[in-house]
Amino acid sequence: MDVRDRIAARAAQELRPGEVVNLGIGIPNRIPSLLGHDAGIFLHTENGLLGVGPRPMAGELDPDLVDAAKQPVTALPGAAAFDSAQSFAMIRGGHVDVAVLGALQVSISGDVANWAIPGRDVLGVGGAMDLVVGAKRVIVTMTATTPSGEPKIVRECTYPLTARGAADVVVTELAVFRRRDGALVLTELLGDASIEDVRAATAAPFEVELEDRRAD
Amino acid sequence: MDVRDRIAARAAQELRPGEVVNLGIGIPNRIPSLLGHDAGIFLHTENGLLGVGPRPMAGELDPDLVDAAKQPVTALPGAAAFDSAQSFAMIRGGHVDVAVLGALQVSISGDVANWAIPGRDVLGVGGAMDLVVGAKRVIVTMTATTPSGEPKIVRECTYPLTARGAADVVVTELAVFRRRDGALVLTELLGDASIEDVRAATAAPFEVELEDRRAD
Amino acid sequence: MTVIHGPIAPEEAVAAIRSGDTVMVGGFGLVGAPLTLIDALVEASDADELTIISNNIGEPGRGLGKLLRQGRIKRGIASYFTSNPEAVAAVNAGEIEATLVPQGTFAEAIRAGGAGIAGFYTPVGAGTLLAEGKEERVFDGVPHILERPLRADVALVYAARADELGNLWYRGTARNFNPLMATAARVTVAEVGEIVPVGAIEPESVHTPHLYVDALVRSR
Amino acid sequence: MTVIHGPIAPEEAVAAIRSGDTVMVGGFGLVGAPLTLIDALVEASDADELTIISNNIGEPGRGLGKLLRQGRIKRGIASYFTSNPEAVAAVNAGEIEATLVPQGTFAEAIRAGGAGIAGFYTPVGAGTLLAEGKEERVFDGVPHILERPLRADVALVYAARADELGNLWYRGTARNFNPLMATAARVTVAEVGEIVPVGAIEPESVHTPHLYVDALVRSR
Repeated sequence: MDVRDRIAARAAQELRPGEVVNLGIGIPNRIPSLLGHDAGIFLHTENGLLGVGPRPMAGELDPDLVDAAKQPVTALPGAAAFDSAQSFAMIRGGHVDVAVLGALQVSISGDVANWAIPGRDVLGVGGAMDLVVGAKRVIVTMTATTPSGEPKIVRECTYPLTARGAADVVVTELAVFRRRDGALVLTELLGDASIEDVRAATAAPFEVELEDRRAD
Repeated sequence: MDVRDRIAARAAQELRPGEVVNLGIGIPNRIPSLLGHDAGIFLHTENGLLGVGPRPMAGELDPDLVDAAKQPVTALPGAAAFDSAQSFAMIRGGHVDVAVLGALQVSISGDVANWAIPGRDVLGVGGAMDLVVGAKRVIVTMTATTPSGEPKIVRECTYPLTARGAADVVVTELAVFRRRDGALVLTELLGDASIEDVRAATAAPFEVELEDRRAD
Repeated sequence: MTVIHGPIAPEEAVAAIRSGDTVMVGGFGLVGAPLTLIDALVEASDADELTIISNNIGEPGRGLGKLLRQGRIKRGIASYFTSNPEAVAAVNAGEIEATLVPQGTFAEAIRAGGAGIAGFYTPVGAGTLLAEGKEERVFDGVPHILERPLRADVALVYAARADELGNLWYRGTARNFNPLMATAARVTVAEVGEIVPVGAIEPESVHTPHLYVDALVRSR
Repeated sequence: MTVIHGPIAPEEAVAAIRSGDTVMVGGFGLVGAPLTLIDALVEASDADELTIISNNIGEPGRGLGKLLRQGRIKRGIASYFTSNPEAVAAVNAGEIEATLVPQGTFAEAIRAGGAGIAGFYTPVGAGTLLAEGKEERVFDGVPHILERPLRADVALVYAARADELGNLWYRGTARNFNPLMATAARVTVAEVGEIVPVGAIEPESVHTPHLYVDALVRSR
């Protein structure tokens, strides 16, 4: 299994039936195909649809139905369409249960940087800030390090912030962290990663409170 | 013709085809039956309907269709229903062309007092303030004096204000006033009223700029 | 969150309301008011010291007027208490506290409560009795006042139609404050005239998406 | 105000736009964008020095991307310039000014512009680059920033369906910013897929009531 699929699969286990979930571009977008049909999750896309269904079959493409990545989607029975103010009212008002998103950096206190690289690419923010601030639970999915080996979990973000203290859960290919009392804590090792592996891939000290993995 | 009907009839002449009009309780509510069917006016009621039609016939009463006075109405073809936040967004945002309303007092600078009597009855404001502030044009319809003979156009309102400088036109049974450069000016005498009659029924000095009455 | 498995009894639904709670109740007068839920609150609940956010406090002995007669309302937030003379009398006798809000501000504040907006500036009410104690600020030469959002523990709303997921559709002027209140409470209970299968309300016709609705109750 | 007598030509509609104007353009990317009106603005109008308020500045050579290539955009207010690399290049070259706004704030500010709200406090963006120059204020322990409304001279929107009065109905995710922009401009022109008789859209299904719409144009 591809490393990004493994991260997506572990993040998917955080979702509970009945929850309204917004999925970001990248790793989070791999979650739908990993979820069972009976997962009971309702997908929200900030461009105005609750009840996002699978990609359309060839020949069934509807140009009026896209997701936030502007890719074609379908609407499930029971879907609701709404304007952007209503959509972000849902997000900002705390009615979206979970946002799963990618990040460039996450600080050990849960600050998230996921929209811009300093000095360039500060011209697109989209709904990133709204989602990170508004969703009841924010799950960050990312590889532990950049392609060049720099840890993405850091003491303080050096990339432009999306929001402070916003990450509730961080899932990498090595580990799951949860924010407790304002700091990310290592709660689970993934695959055959050791605590030392995680420390080596993390640019900040952290507490360890390993939990039994629930059976599922 | 009843004095209130005469006031309503004169106020109705201020309305132009295509305008969206909100009518208050009392004299303004007499306007619909005085308007021709081809007047081309669109009636808005702040409880959530644009395109208010006549009162329903007996046996056609729809409990889900009422006006702001909670009286049964009909919806004309092309009517739109909306929630209260949208309805007041229309009002506050300046999308309702005209509000015609009653008042207890209007000051010579156009301040309107139409929702409360000092010391009692300060428990119901409804949409009065929103309408007086938000409508593009505010037409006040009222008898020139109270039943006990007190003028209703005054130097300064002694009743609790609805909004400052809001009345654009005031129609009584004696006269039409228009607000120009921040002050009400007498522009038209009604019935057989003289300027002296109007002065006697008005508790503030005012300018006189009589206009030819348009033919209609 | 959406976990609705068929309608529940109104008595069960109002058990979510505890003494001291703030409760939003939809309706413009009795039009679009959740009368079955109000009756259940009157008859099957002991919760008192309630703060009621509703455009009116019912009419004498009708709708919220029943709850008023029981002496269970501590405070009302409304735009028009006057439609129930018993509410006016209760305020004047000091039996309930009254907060009067212009109707558009009332609607906007509930919307803000549901939309995560911490405050907004409106010109409505500036310079009047109803601006007392509120911050004033001039924008573009026009005085505005700062209004804060309204939120509740429980919202009781009425819709003509729901699907089995809890998507709501309102009819005519029975919509009024209901869709706003549905967004602004910890728990939203929707009383509905009918429940249709999932998919029977087209996506574009959903007025209140199901994520706002925690339970459905059928009108009696 | 509603005085619509049938659809007008797109070239006539865009004549409302003058040099130096602020123009809102609906759509999320090209979905729900009024492409016929944009083409008319590109081909049949000389207006330049425009401020464009739109979630994106089109795509390279498509939608607003055509207007960008003509050098007629002075400033863009958007949440995502990045979808058009030519817009990014134009900003970086100093050819256009860019104001980046979080998408929810962008939507809410347009709604505020149409709703007569002079400002609102949102937690979104507080403490970030995008809060620079904005007033910060803490409510209930959470930093918020004050956002001001967005308004325009002309709004160009797209709806799948209109009736002859100008009531609009949007389909699926082509709704997005269109209903908001329709409320926030001095003049609103709606490009529509079809025009149906008055009464063919039921009152509960009207998304944009006709009082917001000044002219209708058919999609080509």
